Amino acid sequence: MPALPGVKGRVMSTDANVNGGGEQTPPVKLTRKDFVSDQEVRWCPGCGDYAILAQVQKVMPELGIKRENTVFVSGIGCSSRFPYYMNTYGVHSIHGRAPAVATGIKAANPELSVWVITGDGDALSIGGNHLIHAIRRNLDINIILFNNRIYGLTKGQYSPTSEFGKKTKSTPFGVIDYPLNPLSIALAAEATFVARSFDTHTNHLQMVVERAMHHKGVSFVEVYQNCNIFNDHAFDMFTARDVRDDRMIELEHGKPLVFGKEGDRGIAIRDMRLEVVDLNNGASEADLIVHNEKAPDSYLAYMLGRMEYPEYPVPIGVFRDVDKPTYEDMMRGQIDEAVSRMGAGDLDKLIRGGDTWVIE
Amino acid sequence: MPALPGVKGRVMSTDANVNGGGEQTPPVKLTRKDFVSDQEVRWCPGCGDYAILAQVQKVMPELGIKRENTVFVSGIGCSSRFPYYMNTYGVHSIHGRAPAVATGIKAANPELSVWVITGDGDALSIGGNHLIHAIRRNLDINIILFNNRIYGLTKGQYSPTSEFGKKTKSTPFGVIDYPLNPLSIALAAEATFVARSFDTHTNHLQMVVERAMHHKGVSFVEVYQNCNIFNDHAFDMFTARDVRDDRMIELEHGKPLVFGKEGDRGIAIRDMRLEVVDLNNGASEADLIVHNEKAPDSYLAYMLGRMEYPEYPVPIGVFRDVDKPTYEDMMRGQIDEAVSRMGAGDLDKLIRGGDTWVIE
Amino acid sequence: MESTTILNNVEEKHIEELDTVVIRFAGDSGDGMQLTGTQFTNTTAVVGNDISTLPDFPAEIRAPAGSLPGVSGFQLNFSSHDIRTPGDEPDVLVAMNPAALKVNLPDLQQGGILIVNTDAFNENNLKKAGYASNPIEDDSLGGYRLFKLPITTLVRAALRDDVKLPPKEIDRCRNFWALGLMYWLYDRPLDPTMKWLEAKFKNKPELVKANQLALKAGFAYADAAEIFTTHYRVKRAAITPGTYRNITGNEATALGCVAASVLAKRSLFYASYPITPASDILHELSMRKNFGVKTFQAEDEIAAVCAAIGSAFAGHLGLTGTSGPGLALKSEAIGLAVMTELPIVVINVQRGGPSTGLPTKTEQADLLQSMFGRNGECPVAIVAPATPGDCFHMAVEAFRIATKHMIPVIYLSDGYLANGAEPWRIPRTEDLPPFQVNFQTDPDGFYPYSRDPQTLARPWAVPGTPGLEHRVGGIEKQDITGNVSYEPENHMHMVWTRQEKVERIADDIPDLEIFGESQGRLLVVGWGSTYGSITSAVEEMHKAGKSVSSVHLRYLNPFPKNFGEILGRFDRVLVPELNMGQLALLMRARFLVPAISFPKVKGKPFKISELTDKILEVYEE
Amino acid sequence: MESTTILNNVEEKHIEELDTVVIRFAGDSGDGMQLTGTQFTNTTAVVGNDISTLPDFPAEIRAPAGSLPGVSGFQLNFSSHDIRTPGDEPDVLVAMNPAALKVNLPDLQQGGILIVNTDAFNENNLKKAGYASNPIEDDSLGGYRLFKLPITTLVRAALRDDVKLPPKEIDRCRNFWALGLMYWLYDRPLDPTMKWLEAKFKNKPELVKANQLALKAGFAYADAAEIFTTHYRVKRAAITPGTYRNITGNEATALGCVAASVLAKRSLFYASYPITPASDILHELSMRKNFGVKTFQAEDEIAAVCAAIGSAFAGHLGLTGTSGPGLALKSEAIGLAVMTELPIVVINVQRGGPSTGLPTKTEQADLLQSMFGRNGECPVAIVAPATPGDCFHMAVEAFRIATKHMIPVIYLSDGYLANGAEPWRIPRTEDLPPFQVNFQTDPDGFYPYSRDPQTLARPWAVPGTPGLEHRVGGIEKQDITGNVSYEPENHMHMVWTRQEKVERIADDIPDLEIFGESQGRLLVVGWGSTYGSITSAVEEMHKAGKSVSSVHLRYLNPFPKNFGEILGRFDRVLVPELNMGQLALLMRARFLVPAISFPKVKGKPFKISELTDKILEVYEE
Ligand SMILES: Cc1ncc(C[n+]2csc(CCOP(=O)(O)OP(=O)(O)O)c2C)c(N)n1
Ligand SMILES: Cc1ncc(C[n+]2csc(CCOP(=O)(O)OP(=O)(O)O)c2C)c(N)n1
Ligand code: SF4
Ligand code: SF4
Ligand SMILES: [Mg+2]
Ligand SMILES: [Mg+2]
Repeated sequence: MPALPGVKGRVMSTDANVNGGGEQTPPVKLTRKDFVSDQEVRWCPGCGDYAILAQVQKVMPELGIKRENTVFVSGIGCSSRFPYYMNTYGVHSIHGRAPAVATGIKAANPELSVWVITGDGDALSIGGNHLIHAIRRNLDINIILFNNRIYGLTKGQYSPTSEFGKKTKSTPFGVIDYPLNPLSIALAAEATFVARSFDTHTNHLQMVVERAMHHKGVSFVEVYQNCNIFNDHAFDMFTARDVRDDRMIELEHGKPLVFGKEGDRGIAIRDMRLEVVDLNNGASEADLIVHNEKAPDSYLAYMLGRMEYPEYPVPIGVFRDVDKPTYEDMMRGQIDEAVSRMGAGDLDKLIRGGDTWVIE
Repeated sequence: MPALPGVKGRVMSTDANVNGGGEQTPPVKLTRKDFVSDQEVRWCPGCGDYAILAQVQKVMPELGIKRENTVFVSGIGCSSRFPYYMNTYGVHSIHGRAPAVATGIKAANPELSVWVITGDGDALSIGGNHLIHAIRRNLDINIILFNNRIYGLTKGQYSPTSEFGKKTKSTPFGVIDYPLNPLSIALAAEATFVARSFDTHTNHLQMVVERAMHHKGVSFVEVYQNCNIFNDHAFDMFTARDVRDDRMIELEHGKPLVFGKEGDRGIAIRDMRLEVVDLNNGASEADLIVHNEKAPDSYLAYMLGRMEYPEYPVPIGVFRDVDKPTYEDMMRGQIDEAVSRMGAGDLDKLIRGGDTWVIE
Repeated sequence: MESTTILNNVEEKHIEELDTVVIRFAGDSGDGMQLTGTQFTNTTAVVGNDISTLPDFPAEIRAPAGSLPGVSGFQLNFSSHDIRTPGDEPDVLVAMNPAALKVNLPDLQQGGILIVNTDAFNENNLKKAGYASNPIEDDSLGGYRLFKLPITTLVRAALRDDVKLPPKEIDRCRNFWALGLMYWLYDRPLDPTMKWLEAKFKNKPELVKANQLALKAGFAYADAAEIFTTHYRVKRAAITPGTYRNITGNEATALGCVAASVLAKRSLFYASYPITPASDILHELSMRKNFGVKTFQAEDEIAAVCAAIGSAFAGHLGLTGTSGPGLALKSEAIGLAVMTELPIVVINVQRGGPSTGLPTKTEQADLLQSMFGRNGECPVAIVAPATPGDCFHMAVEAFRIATKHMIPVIYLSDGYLANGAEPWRIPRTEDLPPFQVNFQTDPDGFYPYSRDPQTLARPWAVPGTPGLEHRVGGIEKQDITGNVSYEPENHMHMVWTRQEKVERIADDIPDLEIFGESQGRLLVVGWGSTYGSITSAVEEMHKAGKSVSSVHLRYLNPFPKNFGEILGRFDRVLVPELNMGQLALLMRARFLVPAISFPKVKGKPFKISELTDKILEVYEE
Repeated sequence: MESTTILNNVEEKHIEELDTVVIRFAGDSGDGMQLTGTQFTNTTAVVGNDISTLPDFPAEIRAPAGSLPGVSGFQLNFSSHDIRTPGDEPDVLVAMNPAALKVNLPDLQQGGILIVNTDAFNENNLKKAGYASNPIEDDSLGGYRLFKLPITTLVRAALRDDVKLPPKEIDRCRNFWALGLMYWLYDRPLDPTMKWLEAKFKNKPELVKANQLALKAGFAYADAAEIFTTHYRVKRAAITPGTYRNITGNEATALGCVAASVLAKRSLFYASYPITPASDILHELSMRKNFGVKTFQAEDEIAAVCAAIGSAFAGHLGLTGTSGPGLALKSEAIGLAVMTELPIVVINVQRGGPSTGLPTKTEQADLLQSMFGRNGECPVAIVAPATPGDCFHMAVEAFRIATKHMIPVIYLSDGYLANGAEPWRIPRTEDLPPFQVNFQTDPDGFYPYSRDPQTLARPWAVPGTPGLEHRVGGIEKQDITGNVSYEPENHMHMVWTRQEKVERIADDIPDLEIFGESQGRLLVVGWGSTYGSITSAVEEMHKAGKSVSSVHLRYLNPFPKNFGEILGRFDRVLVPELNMGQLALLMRARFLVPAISFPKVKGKPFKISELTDKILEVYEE
């Protein structure tokens, strides 16, 4: 009988190329250019998406993944045009469904490096449910959410991350929905890797993308992205160069939470509330929370993720990075186990299963 | 021109009856029987749903809400049969969509007392997105999630709350999805009221349902419910009478977190982790966390909500109860504001809006 | 062999020859009627009769014991010639309690045999069944051959001494007692069931003993008791030689998909969200991991179809399955599969609609949804199995077409096929038509939307292949290059191309075969699960010497090439469907034939008699 | 008045009479072409011509300045007799940059007037537009009457001294310069635009001045310069007296829904998820809060329709709106509305499909999805406006039918109607047909599924009403009581009842009116947005003395009562649609007429010439 798919050698012939071109053999060193597709980029001049695209294209070769083993999956939105500009495999799917499409791709072929590019509407409005379920399953995929706090492609309606009271095309009297915090949602969905950066902070953005890539398991990255057409300056009040140091804080594993131009302020916890303390009067480094990406519980990440300007500095960096077995590995594991327990499937045996009788 | 709908007296004539039968006039005292419909209850003998139905029917009259001003909305599932058994208005909608249907009802007529009855699959699998959005909008509706950690109606597939590794009809080799924690999800979705109880703890269940009803804004209540056909004894290991005191903890606002038959154990926080401490050796009440439903941040509720047996006692009670303006009130507010600013809408003016010209 | 000895000592009693018998076992959900039915079926198969069976479960929610909604039934039809349906009206009804009687009596033939367990006809049960007076005491059952047996009492008596089991357990042997009785009545051997019991309860010897005793007791009772003067024999049927098994449509569908995976040498990826009556396919496939089958229980139907699309993009056989409401939810994403021209198969096990409808009942009302239920001009291929066994074959076909033509295929089963069972002649793997699935690997002159001249299929180029990096998506594509294009002429061309891809499948599927004369007065046209009843009805017409023929469509989009031409050869065309005339509408629009629709939308299959009556009416007009 | 004086001093130049002119303004997204077009439209309306306009936006994503996808156009057709379309091919093209020329030139009539801003034809822009050599230098434009004007330079010159604005701002006045030029060319007064500018920039006097100067400068330039020897006059058309405004389909749809709310005295609840080209309806309605309109931007389309259903259950006019992909997502929930028999209206502004398709282009390919895109037998009523102004009327109709017949209504607009504008004679509220919406209030003998003998509608009993407590849902209902029922006969009865409810709407809608002779050789059948082009084409046939008539369907389910009978009166039936023949399929199936489909699926409306050609072809055959 024919060779059994997905059994002999575990992964099916589709993967042959992957293994053939395998991670074993030292990867040919590629450059940024190798990841630039032939498609003309179609974002508004000045859009934050350009910066993010540039960083991703820059990081890719450094990560040494092959173009042919990389798939970018997106939904619908300005940000979701992203895959067209990457010279890799790509699926520009339908609105909100990218995590589900990516799940099918990764589960089918775990050797692939799978990336989900999505927007605040795509991921948190129509796609919210797929997002949390992809996260809880902990597939080894990297989800990058371009958060511009607006619906760009449809020309300016509010999104689930738009500020309360904001006037938009669909809310001339102001938004009356309370915004969602993407990090809170990801953590509540049991995310194993959660990070945040923003479009113009190139080095930091590169670092975060690399960390996400290296994390085995689902990686959720929120990137603040400026939509200069429909929601310009959305993040300036804390990302602007001159105020950044005082209004943002970069999380670093094992380091106390210090920020400010003079590095003279920090974050402490006092009877179950986070507090900004002044190291110049009263507080000392010892009082500060020491960041711990690896904390078994998601409490700390959850707390930090909820800090908002002006009450707190806005945190960026890696909030959480812990290890758990991935969905696709366990799926493969069950297949291996089944094969070793019952033997590779025999179709004749199978369809003869149950009571049979013979008519001569 | 005709009276303007939804403007004069703010709520439209549909509501006349509501006002007519209005909250002003002292409500006639009803009894449990008044809320029992003529439909034969169709759950398996021994199903936990019976107990929950009984408590809700018991509490209703005590809350003094009128049957005609009450609407029960559900999705699909065993639990979702609930509305048929309540002698009130009801919608047995489609799978996962109850929060959206309830949103339309409540926004249309804020005078109504609107209840959503849903299951762990209905609310967290197909309906997860509607759930989090209904919660973040903070409509004044009461959501009761019957969590039996299984798909009952479809006869025994695993649900988003099923335990990792569990063998079910659709997972003969064991579940490889990490379960969702309903409380974490609700809190991350900015819930203003979050509580938990279980089917056989009648008084506690009544208390929680009443609290939910009295809370102005969205109320999310998780109820552990035993499915004796497809997932029997799912909660016994901590809800069973003999072990309950040692394996569960009842949260009470303003009280330190103490539990155990002898009340000799408690919950403290030590470098960012919750810890079970023994009051007999070492720890004192002073070390314990004092529960605070009203905490402005959801940290504490989030932490407590993640305590699981056997590492921790399983918490029940009200985790969070804070006030925020409701969606329907703000919606009405904007309408009032618009009317007072622009005057009640005049159709002729409106359709003549913009540049016009006259042809003689 | 044991059975023969048993058979011998009953020779005194009168034996009557029958050629077809329809039996229905009915009782409470707890009474094990499905098991009883299956055992009778298997034994009957071994004896060499042709069989067709239909279980009738209670609605999804478990109802209280003894209540009407709690009634569970199992009907089987066995014969000495070949049959295609579970039969219209039972000749024999075994009713284990009042509710079972109430629900099933209306179907029993006048003068039919009615066996009741009198012990269950107490006050309480009668009330639950809504009987004012006890039907077996008043003479409301005059029209039937009623046998009143105190089965519970008899079972207890038979087991009392030799079995150490709690009373409850002992009572649960009732169904085997009844089975034994029926074995005597229809002259079946006991030992297949005896053996089955031994295997089944290997580690519970006490249960084996109890049930075997009950079985024998029932048999012996019938043999000894005066009440049964006659018993019946049904000769073995002339059945094509081979190895047979009983198979339900859902089992056959699942096996067919596994077979497709083996034949195509591609892993099967099944993404589904549970829904009645499709869930069993998920249960079945989730046990096939040693075939490399990957099953994914998605968070909803949309995620399921999207994951299937993703898996197809990655080179797997992408499969998703659901029922009507789920198909509605999948419609937008199926459009993505049409646009990206990826091969997925969408199983729709139709149930009563609209909306939640009648989840446990059968219906054929999703044909037009399958044809048109997507935005834009969005054609897909559609196939529909005709019998439980045919589900295996058509599942393989669905994947053969999807992968060869690079197109989504909708596979329309229904509740009747899904749960109905029939003996199925098991094919040998080497007899199955293998089919080639080739991935593009050569980067030379590769374009994602270049086309095969025959089929217009685009190449299947999967991630992991160097040099074939490309992007697909839901926005209109420029032909060949696959780049986004808003160009008017290209759009028209692509709309035409997607349509033409479907049309060309007609070159790749068998012509319709006519059952009966190739021309004449009346042609009956059917599709899907109505095959059995339509063919049986037409066969009766043949016996009656009427010029009636039938064709049965298993390929609905595109239609087989010779369909239009066949329609032209008959004076009248009748189209019985378990919907309001959906195929009829397509036929009238396509061929402008005055096809007469015969709709039935009651959650039940056609009775042969309903069809023969209608056929005659149209025939005589 | 100022304009007349201006008009006087140009009398020297030669004036030519025209009866119809088609102009297209084209430039970069940033060039304000939409504004220019609207101003020309309004002024032309005031002059008393009949007008029809069509904006042509770039695709959803903002493209880089000067690029081809960034081109924005606005076409208007004005005439001394009445017209119904924006015109096939422009007589005049104003191209503000190379990309605009590249994209629009193919449509310009041979010998047409072509006005270009030479300043924009630089190296860089030519490259972006993909021009190897400069088309206005080489003689590739020989076939047109090319006018090369250095508009930017001229504007700067004109404004230099009097205006204190940054250069960038000054250049942005280009479009008003071009507008002034066109006003001279077609003999229009300046002052409506002068006044408009004053109002528009009330608080920016410098902008008023700048643009007014530019406008006058353009006018004066044309007047003075030698290049224009002739200018044109288009007589006022004979238009029904009344007050007019320009209105787009989306505006009219929104206003119609508000009107329905006022007429029915019920609050309007609009639940929607943004999607092109339907989003403007949400934007429009969200500003109507002083009418008590509640707008809800849902998390997705499914939530939107479910919220609309909830609001209808609570007694509001439940409305949801979307485009094709969204309708696909709503299909399961629309089934719930059918089952619960609640009155909701579902607006579908159709766009190019399948899948994401061509989001900004027009198409009519969701008719069959609207008819059949749900599980089970699930009929709904369907209406479709014929013109932008008709959107107002049909929106009111949709709610009248939904509430009177207690049934969901799908309202099919499309991208062409949505963004296209026409002068609309404004109705007076008291002239609008009021319609009664009655809630049940009397508990006596109340049953949730009792039925009105005429319409079979069930009572609308809303929460808040004592004594009418009841439960509805998606499981099959027992008629009258509304209790859950799995009973076979009841299911058939309810399937029939839901179908019959739709059929009976036919008694409640106007008969079809025939344009042309009531019988003859060829009948052209259309629906929705093709009204203008079809009617114009048929009118040309009348002029040519051909026996061609047309009917236009605005009610698609059910069909108007006299439809079938009318079809019988013509030798041939032609059905032009912006799809592959969806209405044609329904007609063929229903009436067995050999209707000939004339499909166009290019994201664009029919040209009159395409239709006349096809009509003649079919006519002569
Ligand atoms: C089913 C469906 N509904 C709605 C739309 C319209 N739509 C396209 S993108 C989008 C939201 C875009 O916002 P976001 O996800 O934040 O992406 P951005 O454009 O801001 O990058 C919407 C509503 C669609 N394409 N498909
Ligand atoms: C669209 C759709 N998909 C699937 C189903 C099948 N279905 C009905 S209920 C259910 C899940 C029930 O589980 P849960 O929500 O936990 O409720 P329970 O029965 O356990 O109370 C499913 C999958 C359906 N009715 N509709
Ligand atoms: S609309 Fe906003 S998000 Fe979209 S491309 Fe333009 S700037 Fe970027
Ligand atoms: S299946 Fe489980 S949840 Fe459903 S009614 Fe029975 S016991 Fe209750
Ligand atoms: Mg966005
Ligand atoms: Mg459950």
